[in-house]
This record gives sequence, C-alpha cells and structure tokens, in this order.
Amino acid sequence: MSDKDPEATRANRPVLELHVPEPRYRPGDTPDFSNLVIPAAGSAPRPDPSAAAARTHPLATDLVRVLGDDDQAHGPWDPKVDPDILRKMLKDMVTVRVFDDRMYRAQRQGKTSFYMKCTGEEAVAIAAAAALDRDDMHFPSYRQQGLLIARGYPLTTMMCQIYSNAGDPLKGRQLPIMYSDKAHGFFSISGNLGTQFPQAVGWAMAAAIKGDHRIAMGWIGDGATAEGDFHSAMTFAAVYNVPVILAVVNNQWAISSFSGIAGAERATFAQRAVGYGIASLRVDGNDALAVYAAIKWASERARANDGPTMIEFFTYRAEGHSTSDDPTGYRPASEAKAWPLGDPVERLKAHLIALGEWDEVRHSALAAQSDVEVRAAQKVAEKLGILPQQGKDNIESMFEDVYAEVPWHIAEQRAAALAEAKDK
Amino acid sequence: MSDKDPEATRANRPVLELHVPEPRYRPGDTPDFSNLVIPAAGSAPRPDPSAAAARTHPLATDLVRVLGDDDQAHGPWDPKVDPDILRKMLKDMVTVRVFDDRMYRAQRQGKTSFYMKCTGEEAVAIAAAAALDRDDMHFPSYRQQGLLIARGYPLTTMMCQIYSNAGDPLKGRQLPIMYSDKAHGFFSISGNLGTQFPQAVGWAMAAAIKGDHRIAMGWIGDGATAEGDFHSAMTFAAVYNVPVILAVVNNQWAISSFSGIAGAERATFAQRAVGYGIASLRVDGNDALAVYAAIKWASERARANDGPTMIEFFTYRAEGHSTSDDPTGYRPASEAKAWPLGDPVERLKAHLIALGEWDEVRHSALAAQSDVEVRAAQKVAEKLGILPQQGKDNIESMFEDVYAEVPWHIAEQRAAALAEAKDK
Amino acid sequence: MATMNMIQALNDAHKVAMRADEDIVVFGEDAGYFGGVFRVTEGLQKEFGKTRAFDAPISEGGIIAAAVGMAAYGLKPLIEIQFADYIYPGYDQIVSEVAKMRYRTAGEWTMPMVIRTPYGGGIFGGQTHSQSPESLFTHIAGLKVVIPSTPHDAKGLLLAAIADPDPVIFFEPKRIYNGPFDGHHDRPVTPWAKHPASAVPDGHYAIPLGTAKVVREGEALTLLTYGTMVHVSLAAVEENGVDAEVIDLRSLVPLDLETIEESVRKTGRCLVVHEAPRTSGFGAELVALVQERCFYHLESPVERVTGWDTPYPHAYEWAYFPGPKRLKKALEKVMAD
Amino acid sequence: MATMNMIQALNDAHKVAMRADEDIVVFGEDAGYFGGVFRVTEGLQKEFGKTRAFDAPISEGGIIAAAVGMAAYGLKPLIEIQFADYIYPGYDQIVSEVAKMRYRTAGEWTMPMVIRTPYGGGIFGGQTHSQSPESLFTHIAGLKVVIPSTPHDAKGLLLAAIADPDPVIFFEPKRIYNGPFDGHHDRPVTPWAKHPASAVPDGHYAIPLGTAKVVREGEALTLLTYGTMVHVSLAAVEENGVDAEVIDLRSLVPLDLETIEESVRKTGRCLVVHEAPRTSGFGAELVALVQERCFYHLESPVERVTGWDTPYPHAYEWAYFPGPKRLKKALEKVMAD
Ligand SMILES: Cc1ncc(C[n+]2csc(CCOP(=O)(O)OP(=O)(O)O)c2C)c(N)n1
Ligand SMILES: Cc1ncc(C[n+]2csc(CCOP(=O)(O)OP(=O)(O)O)c2C)c(N)n1
Ligand SMILES: [Mg+2]
Ligand SMILES: [Mg+2]
Repeated sequence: MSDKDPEATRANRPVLELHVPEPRYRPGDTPDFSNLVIPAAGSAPRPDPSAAAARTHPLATDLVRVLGDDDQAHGPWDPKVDPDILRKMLKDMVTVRVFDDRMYRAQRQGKTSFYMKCTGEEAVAIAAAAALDRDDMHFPSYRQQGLLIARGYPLTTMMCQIYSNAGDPLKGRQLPIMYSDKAHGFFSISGNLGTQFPQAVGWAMAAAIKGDHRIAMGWIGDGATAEGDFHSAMTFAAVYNVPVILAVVNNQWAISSFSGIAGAERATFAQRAVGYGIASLRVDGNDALAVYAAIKWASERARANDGPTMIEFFTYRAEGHSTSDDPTGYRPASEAKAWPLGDPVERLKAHLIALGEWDEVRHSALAAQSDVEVRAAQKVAEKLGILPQQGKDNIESMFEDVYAEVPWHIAEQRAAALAEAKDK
Repeated sequence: MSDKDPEATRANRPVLELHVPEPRYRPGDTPDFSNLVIPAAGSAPRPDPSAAAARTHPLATDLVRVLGDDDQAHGPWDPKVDPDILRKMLKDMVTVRVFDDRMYRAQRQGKTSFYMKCTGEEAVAIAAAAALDRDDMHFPSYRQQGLLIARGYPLTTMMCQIYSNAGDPLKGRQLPIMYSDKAHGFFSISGNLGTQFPQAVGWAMAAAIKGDHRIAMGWIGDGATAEGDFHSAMTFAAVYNVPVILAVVNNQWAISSFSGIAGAERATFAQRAVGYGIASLRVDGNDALAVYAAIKWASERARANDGPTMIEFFTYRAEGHSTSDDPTGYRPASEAKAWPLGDPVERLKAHLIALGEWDEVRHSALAAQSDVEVRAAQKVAEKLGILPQQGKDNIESMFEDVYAEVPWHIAEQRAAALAEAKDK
Repeated sequence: MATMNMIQALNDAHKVAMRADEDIVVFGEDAGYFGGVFRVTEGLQKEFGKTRAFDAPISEGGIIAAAVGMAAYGLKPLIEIQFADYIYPGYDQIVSEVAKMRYRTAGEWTMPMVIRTPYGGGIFGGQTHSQSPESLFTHIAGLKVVIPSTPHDAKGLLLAAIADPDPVIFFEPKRIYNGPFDGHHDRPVTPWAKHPASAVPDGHYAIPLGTAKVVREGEALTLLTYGTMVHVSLAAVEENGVDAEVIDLRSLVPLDLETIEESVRKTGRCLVVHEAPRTSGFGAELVALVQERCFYHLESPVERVTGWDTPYPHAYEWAYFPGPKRLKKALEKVMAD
Repeated sequence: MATMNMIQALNDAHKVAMRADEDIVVFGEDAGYFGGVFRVTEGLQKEFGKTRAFDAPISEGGIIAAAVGMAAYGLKPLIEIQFADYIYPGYDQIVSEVAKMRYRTAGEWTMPMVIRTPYGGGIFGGQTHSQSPESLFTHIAGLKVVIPSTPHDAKGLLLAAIADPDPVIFFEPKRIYNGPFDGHHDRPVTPWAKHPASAVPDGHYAIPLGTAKVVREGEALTLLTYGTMVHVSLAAVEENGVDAEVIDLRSLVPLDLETIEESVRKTGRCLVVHEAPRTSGFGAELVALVQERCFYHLESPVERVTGWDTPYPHAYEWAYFPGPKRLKKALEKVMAD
C-alpha cells in the first residue's frame, strides 16, 4: 500500500540491525573517563521548589553538583548545612563503610549466607536521612542501609538480621540485609526488584488522603527501572500529584549489566520523569551536599502539594554486586578507581576540612570510633548466634505470621514440623 | 534529622492533598472546547527522519497537522500523496464506518455477543495501512479494524469472526473483533490490554536480528499506556534501537475514564518517548494526511536503522466504548459533536473536493457502493451462521490447538465433551 | 431486610463498611465516578468523596502496588480488578508482596485489603472475560480466597473480608450477579428476587471466612462446590433425583474441612465441581484432602466435574461450561461405582 | 560422551541447538556477556554473537513479551528468567499470551519457546531465591512444564523442549546444579562426577517430553517426584529399606500417566513428593489422578510430602525442606495403613 513500488524502494534499503549495547570497557581494557562531561559544581540552576515541572526538565540532562574540586560548596544548590549536620553525615558514612566491610568479611567467614555492600554510594542514603524528617517513610532497595544507620537503628539489630539469630526482629525469615523497621520509617525490603517503588507512591497517596504531613521516598536501582513497577510508580505519582520523592540510584551496574541495558545510552534516568510531567533532578550522587539539597528541594515541593519529584543519583557501584558476585568477570578491575566523581566519604571529609571544621586527627578518631562501635555491635550480635547455628530452635515461629491467626492446615503442618524437629 | 525543628516547620505546612483528575465536562454540562490550543495546520516543523531523537521532542507537545480549515494541505508534513491513494483512503474510511454501523446493529439484533466501533478514529488505521508496506507487521489493539479493511482482508471473513460461524478462521474461539491474520500482517488481537505493544518490539527485534527489511508497528490506547507492558515496549525499543513504530491512539477515553486518569493532565502521551530518548511525534489523528506523513517519517527512520518512533494520535472516541457501554453515564451526550478536530472522513472528503479530485456525486456513489459491499458481505457471512446458532457442531475443534498435538488428558476431555454433545 | 441482587448486596456492603470505617478506600478501573462496569461501586464517590472512591489508571500492577503502600500506611484498600482475567499484571505484587508481607516482616507490616474481581463464564465473554483463576491464589500462602454464591452471602462475606486482618481475594461469580443460574442456558433467567437468599439484612453482618454452608442435606453423596456452580449443582441434584449433600465452600482458603469431612464420612461418596480448568484446579486439592482424610470411608473414587483444559472458547461457551449433562454423568458415576 | 554437571549439560544443550538452528536466540538478565548468574549461557555470546545471545533489561514481562514477538516472527526464543521467584512480572504475558496464542489464532501463530528458570531451595536463598512455583504453570492450558533431575536428562530434555512446537517452562533444580543431593544437608556435597547420569552424550539427543523414568523399580509402593526431590527420595527409600518404585516424572505437562498408573496398580500404594507448598501444589493433581484412576487398587491413601504452606524462611531452610525425616515418616505411614 506504499506510494512507491516496494521492491524498488527495498533494494536501496539497508538491512535492519539489532543494536546490543556494550559498556565502554571490559576486563583487560584500561578505563578512561576523561571524555565524560561533568558540569562544574555550582553551575546547575535551582528553580523554585514550586516551579512548574517543566522548569526542572533541563536539569534531567544536567548534573547538580555542589562540592567543587576546591572542596568548597558552590552555587544555588549549596544547602548551607550546619557543620554539625555535615559531621554527623560524615560519621554515618564512615560507619556504613566499616559496617559493610565487617559484614562482608563475616559472610566470607561463613557466619552468614549473603551480604551486599553500598561502597561508593554511601552519600545517597546518608544525605537522604539527613534531608528528610524522621517520620517520613522510606521504601528502600537493598543498598540503602545508610538510612537505618543514620536514623540511629541499632547496628546490633542489623547484624542480628544478617545472622538470622535470636535478636533478628524478622525471626530468621528474610535473607540478610532485607531489613524492615516501621519505627525508623524503613519499609520492608523486598527480594523482588522494583516492587517498592509504586508502593511508596501508594503510601504517599494514603498520606494525602488522610491530610497527613508526612511524605514518602521510594528507591530503585538503574537496572530495576526497566520493571513495569517503575512505570506504575511514575504513572500513579503523576496522575494523583502524589507527595513522593522517587529516587533512581544509578550506580551504572546491575549485576553484570551496565546501565545501557536499562536504556542509559539514549536518555538519562532523570529524563524518564519528563515523559510523565514530573519534576526531575539529576544529581552527583557522590556529592553529599548536592544529594542533601536535591532531596530538601523535592521534599519542600511535595509538602506544599506541588507534586512528586524524581531524582537520579549518578554514582558508581565500587564493588561487586553482592558476596555472590565477582565483577572482574565483566568489567576492568581498575574501573572503580578510575571513576571520576570520586569517593563520597573523601569528598565530604575534604569539604569539612576546607571549611576548617575538620582535620585528619579528628577523622582518624572518628574512623577508630566507628570501628569500635561496629566491632562492639558485632560482638553482641554474635553472642546471639550466627547463621549456621540457626533454624533448629523455635520451629513453631516458622508457622506464625502467614496469617494473623494460624489456620488449621498450617497448624497441622506446624505439629508435623515440631515432631520432625524432635525426631533425632 | 531535619536541620529545622520539625514541629515548628510542620505548623506552617499545608495538609497533604490527593488530586483526583476530573474531566472538564460531565453529563448535564455543555462542553466547550474553545480554549483548547490547536496549532495551525502546517505550523509544526519537520525534522529529517534521521535526526537525533531530541530534535523531535518539541513535537511531543506540538500537533502535526496538515489539513487546514481551508481544506488544503499545508506545511512541511504535507505528504503530497497521489489523489488515487487519497481516494482509496477515503473509500476505506467510509467502508469502515459502514461496517461498524452494520455490525453494531447486528449485535443489537442479537446476532452476536459484542462489538466495538472506531467511529471518529478511522483515519488512524487507514492512513497507517497506506503509509506502511504491505508486509510490515501490525500489532493492533481492537480499534484498528481499518488496517484489515485497507489491506483488502475480506469483509465477509471479518464478519464470520464476529459471528463465530463456520467461516470464522479463528474457529469461534475468540470474542468478536479479535481478528488475526498473518497474511495481512495483522497480529492476533488480545483481550488483555497492552500486551501487544512490547510484542511488536520483539517482532521488530527479530527482524533486525535476521537482517530483514520489514518493520513492525505496535498500537495501544491512551488508557492502556498505564500498563507495565507499555514501559517494556519503550525500554526494549530504546535499548536495542528497534525498527518499530509505537502508536498511542489517544481518543481521550478509556471506557468511562478520561485521559487524565492515564496521566494526560501533566504530559502528552507523545512526551513519554522523551524520557526514553525515543523520537516522538504528536499528530492530529483526525487528519488523514498528517497521520500518513508521520507514519511515513517514522518508517523511513526505522528502515534506516535510525531507531524507533512513538507517535501519539490525538483523536476522540465519538461513540461508546463497545456495545456494552453507554457513555451518557459519564460524559455529555453532546461532547462528540463539540469536539473541535472534526470528523476524519469529512475532512479528507473536503480536501479531495478542494483539490478538485472529488465531488458530492462521486461521494454519494462511493458511500452507496460501500453500503452495498458491506451488505453483500453480511449476507454471505450470515449464510454461514450467526452466533446463537454456533457452538453445537464440531465440538472436537474446541480441543485442537491447545498444543500442536492433543495430549492424552485433553483427548479424554474431548471424548467426554463429544459424548456430552450427543447426549440429548 | 431488603431484596437485592448480588450487585446491590455488594454495593450495600461497601456502603456499610465505608460508613463505619473512614480508612476504607475504594479504587479500580472505572470504579470511581461511573461506579464500575458491573456497577458494584456505584454511588460511592458521590457519598464518600473523590479521595475515598476513585478511578485508577489501567494498571492492575499499579493498583495492587498502591494498595500495598496504602495498607502499609494504615488504610484498608477495597479494590476492584475489572475482570479476574486481568489480574495477572498484578500477580507479582499479590504473590511477592501482599501475600508475604506479614510473614517477612514478622507481623510488623500487615496487608489488610480486599481485592474484588468478577470471575467465571456464562456471559459469552470469550477467553478473556470468563476465566476462573482461583486455584492460582490458593497455592499462595498468606492469601485468603473467598467466593460467594448468593446476595446474602456476598454481603456477609464481603463484610467479613473487609474486617479480616489478612488480604482476601474475593471472586465474584459474574454469571449470577443478576440471578441464580441452574445451568440451563436455554431457559429464561430467573431474577434473584425469586430466591430466598436475595433477602439481605440491613446494616452490618458478617459470615465468618472459613465456614462452608450445607445448602442441601443429603445422604447419598457429598458435592463440594462454590460460586455459580452451587446453583448449577443444586439443580442437577434435584433433576437427577440424587440425595446429595451439597456444600457451598464459600471460602477456599481457609477451608472448612470439618464440614467436608463430616459429610463425606456420612455419605461415603464425593463429587467436586468447579468451572475452572481441571488440571491443578482447586478441585485437585479438594480430592487430595478428601482421599487423605476419608479414604476408608470412601465407597467410590472422588470425581471431578470441571471446565476443560483449554481456554474458554467464545462460541463453545456451553460446551465448555460444566453444565447439567456433565453433572448428570458424574453423579451417575459416583453413585454407580 | 563427557562427564558434566547440570550447568555444563545445559550449556552444552544450548550450543548443540544453536549450532543446528540459526533461529534460536538466547537472552535474559546477565545472560549475555557474563553468561548468566549460574553460568548456564556462558560462552554463547562469544560463539554466536551479540544478536543471538544478549543481556536483557531487568523486566521479566518485557523479556517474555519480546520472546512472543520473536516467536511470532519465526524465531525460537530460548530465554532465561534469573530465578523462578522472579517470573511473576512475566506471568501475564505467559498466561494470557504465550499459552493461548496457538489456540486463539486457530494455529496461525504459534509460540515455540523455552523459558528456563532455576527453582527450588536448599541454597540459603531465602524467600525469593527458593520458590517452586511449577503448579502455577501446570494449571495453564497451552504450557508444557518440564523439570530435569540429572545432567543427562537436563540436556536431553532441554533439547526436546527446544525442538517442541509448544512453549515449555523449563524449571532447573538449582540445588543440584553442581551435584545430586540426598537431603542430608549436613553431609559433604557429592559432585555429579560420581553419579552415572553425569555421563552426557555428545551432540544431539532428545528425551521425549511426557515420558517419566522409573529410577528405581520396586514393589512396595510408588513414589512420584521430580527435580531435586528425586535424589532425596531415592536416598530416603534406601535408608528406610522400603522397596519403593521411584518415578521421576521429568515432565508435569504432558504427564506420563501410563507409567504412573501401571506402577500404582502394581504396588497399591502411592506417595507424592515435591518441595513446593502443599496446598494446590502439583501433588494435589497427582493425588487426584491416582485416586481417580487407581482407586480400587489402592490399599492406603495416597500421601503427600511437600514444603509447608509458608514462604521459604531463610534460617529455617532445613525445617522447611521436605528432607529425610519427613520422607521417612510418610513412607512409614503409606506402608502402615
Ligand atoms: C524481579 C527481579 N528480577 C531479578 C532479580 C535479580 N537481581 C537482583 S539484583 C539485580 C540487579 C539490580 O540492579 P540495579 O537495579 O541497578 O540495583 P543495584 O544492584 O545496582 O543497586 C538483579 C537482576 C530480582 N531480585 N528481582
Ligand atoms: C489488562 C486489562 N485490563 C483491563 C481491561 C478492561 N478494558 C477493556 S478496554 C478498556 C479501556 C481501554 O482504553 P484505551 O486504552 O484508551 O483504549 P480505547 O478503548 O479508548 O481504544 C479496559 C479498561 C482489559 N481488557 N485488559
Ligand atoms: Mg545499579
Ligand atoms: Mg482510549
């Protein structure tokens, strides 16, 4: 039905080709990020939080950065945070890193089955905790352990969850690091990627229905943005103008797949928001001040009923996906070091020093203190047991909480399991 | 963890509110679309089909229109189509409308269970059929009957499907209008909204893998864009730079819900593409020339391996959702008439007359001819039976095609069903 | 007490519950202003306002996910999936999230919600408006699965489901929304008004989940069924003059096994009837339970009357539907052996 | 003939099939360059190029949908869902599209494809890396469901699944990827090399779908099982000195009922074993079938050994897993009655 003769046209056509995205560097290559365009700190404009969403859309391809190479804060996004808060953030970030190292090692020592670090991404969760109110609700993925640590959740309890031991509030039912704590505004982590993102929107819808003041923040990885749940979250957030902050932590990797497999070759993740008419910010995720400022901005917007904000935190997963993963199988071992946006801990530390609010001595002391705290917590946790010792006692607890009350068929199974446990 | 005292801040905050979108007019209201911004025909720029996707993005909030109020074609999108093709399009559109009316009536007469018209949206499918090659593959929704009619699929066969009768190629298994025909490049319509959209992308991926020349076009309604499948389609199309055209037919209603419930208050549907870095066009769906031009543009782009295009066809569902629906329950009865973008049949007819290529006499003849053809087809189809007579013969066919071969358990059921049928 | 059809009874249950509990929110595709394609939520937006009864985007996954977030907040979502055939895009959120939340959080976060959805054939809806997917939910620990068969039970069960602390998938037999159905599709439809169970008490009452109802006492065999098939089975039992004990399960999870066992012990024979496809339908579980528990009382094998293991074919609706002939044959078989 | 573990055998099946048929395309999360988190697709991208073996976005729904489009085009997708626990976002495309396409188009469009996915517990994967959702697919007419239990069968069944004109859900028991498992989690792991079924023929061979394998002949009772539980069951049978006939079903749909019936007629007793939760698990269907067909040969009720009706709890993995003790008890019960 073409107006030209199809056969004639076709002869001139190229054959169709499937494009399969490839990361720039593979094992054996020498990574070089020198041609990555990194806008200068302070260069991104800051619209008013009540601005029309479209006013923010140029920021979806920009990068909000505050901390410059001179370690000073620059530009309109400088949140001008009290140094006490900055020091608290630094302390929390250091603690997260120490915690990660200790728990990684514990897994390697056979004390538990699994662990996931957030090395290189600490600023994101820590600054989020600082920027939001204590009673705002997070719907995290598995790399926001920093939220719990910053909000003062006991390290020991986290470890008990990791060991599935007697102190585990989740009663040994969840994979390590799948924390949940309502009192700390930390929604139960799901093993199923992306599910939490539209749930955050639902929670914030409920807050809006009830005329509450609290808002919600949903978290998702770059890879998981491909799930249908991502689209549900964006659609519902847009339709009902929901008071929610939707964060994409773009650490550029999803296990072995680079972000191009999630679509990053053609658009930034922040740009997704443009398509829904949602306000959008793209932020240097290794710059704690920029992260803080962006979340503050989005929270003001949400609280004023001006609608949702999506924020892409551009960062880099500096280590393996999890204890089950060895990244040297798919990317150069040196890539993490070559990554130009630096280490968020070092950057915040340098800034505090540049401000005259910090020094190496105090930093060493802080690091030592974190180390002591984490080790102390670990000692307490391990007294309550490590994973290989679990699963033998309190078998009946396995059958609780499937329903509010144990129905007959589960009661029968409980009886059978108890008999089985007794039977040597 | 805020830097201000939360209680103090909170006192000044408004309570959160849920925004529930409402259409402008409800039953009883007098619709007035005079403040709808309708760009002049010919005003939208036409980037080169090989342009970077971003160059098209201003068009996502614009409206490509060719036919002006003067009934002439205007501007860079004028496809300069041969009048023979325009006449063919007009004929096809008229036939679709006659077909819809006859089949609607047939349902009302109890000859079948269900029917869906595309009144007011005829231009979209008809121009698509004209603009693409005969062997390109469509993955339609249920409102693109025009594709089949334009590609010369027998009207009788369509009707036999609607009657589930002996001439039904789908053997009475599908709801009326869920056509399927490989030879006419028309993929099986699904009852499950949105599923076809990413399938179109998969088909086009296959074409690219095999170095084919054929491209695919996926179709979805405004309401169904909210499904996760929509996001799958966009993501896969972007990641693999797939030679596919992804069409959203925005007829502004999804049964009783207006397009605001799918997010149209905050962004156009064409804008969704911006977020994926996919080329995007927003087109007057009642302007057959604009539709034709846009699809031609997107097909050139796809065939040159320049990537996918999303097109929003802005139109209006002039009648009820289906024979099961009465739209006066949720929108003013007069809204369809008030809709300012006109009737696509009338507009194309007026254009041909303005070109001196058509006149009222020929039009009446064409309308009469379509009517005769449709009635003739209906007579033949009804000879093969109407729905209330079906379902008694050839019971064994019910058990075929579940698998390529009938497994024992289905064979047993077939035997039981046959015995049951014999048992009076 | 008023005379209602099933739609009216369900609508009434919504109103009773929503008046008593401000935390109940209703949403779904077309469920707001218009009141749902089957009109079960009619008038709710008008009475309770737009933020308690509203239209949702066409995204079953999003609808369930939003409900999860709302339940986490403390609301009680009472949501509609337009047809059970369209629940699958929400299946991940139901299976991975709704069902497991209480367990995985050791009771800290719970998911009290009701997911209502019309199911079953008999209205010439073709493959995608006729499905009976209940067994796909009975396999998922953490979900309750409820199916009413009369206006009276529909209201009482829906109110119990709403009050329940756990998530309930509430399947509504759409074929009998407007009147009971004896399986003879060629006979005129009887309206609910002529059926005693159309008498629906005013205000609040609840039928506890997990209690089956013996809808016909009998000695010859035990017939286990639910939904539309309760009426089809009752008619078949009478037509064939079999003194069957007919049990309307009403809730598949939790299951009232006591009532079942007691009856099978008495009758020694058992027939299970559902409209869903046979293989791995809920009938399989019922057969397994009955033979595990009542083996030594059984005089003949437990039989199943079901839909076929094919999609639901439009024109062959009545050849697919487990109607009077299929029941007759099975009744004979169970009694003959 | 080479000695292989199950991963190697599956990998080999991919290579054999892809060399013979250019229309086979492999994709999935991490399945391209890296070769999959369990390394089943290792080396395929290198040998067959990026357009025949590639990484997919994290969208199980999109992966299945793309496969539908590809199959419609004429390719044969051989895709990986990283864990069976993550198949649910693709459930709608599988149930509504893949399964029904041949039927709804009267054979015009078919969906030859294989959806591979690791399933089952025993690796401390917690609730979302341990599930056995096979019964949710057996209820869907149009799907075939296959589960191997050895390297030899894994290759032969996968090659048969690839050659099959219908869609096959191919569940891989991840616990036995690297070695068989007798259910004693506290004993050292044996590698496949010590098991005769690690001898994998070179090149092409196919094990017809729908043929069960009697892995142990016996007279005392019939034990029906599949996947990991084949090995656990065999060990339990030996340990308890029960002369059971153990049947590895290998394919649940189509089911080799003939072999089952023949065995049960001989032994008069039957035990069904699977790891999935009990209620509406595939065991229910097996029990129903056996009692329907072999009722008068049965000397005792057919029993089920299954996982519990709870999510799979991380620390309680071995209290959940149907291991030697649960089997012992069931064997005693079936034999005692
Ligand atoms: C629904 C689902 N599919 C697949 C997986 C397996 N999986 C776990 S993590 C992961 C990668 C996620 O990458 P990303 O979203 O970028 O998060 P990151 O790990 O980088 O923080 C995958 C594929 C899963 N957990 N859930
Ligand atoms: C998955 C799914 N959910 C719900 C439905 C019920 N349904 C059928 S058509 C329709 C409205 C679709 O609106 P839109 O996408 O705008 O297409 P239109 O009818 O306007 O062409 C709905 C909700 C369905 N068919 N499939
Ligand atoms: Mg990532
Ligand atoms: Mg529409």
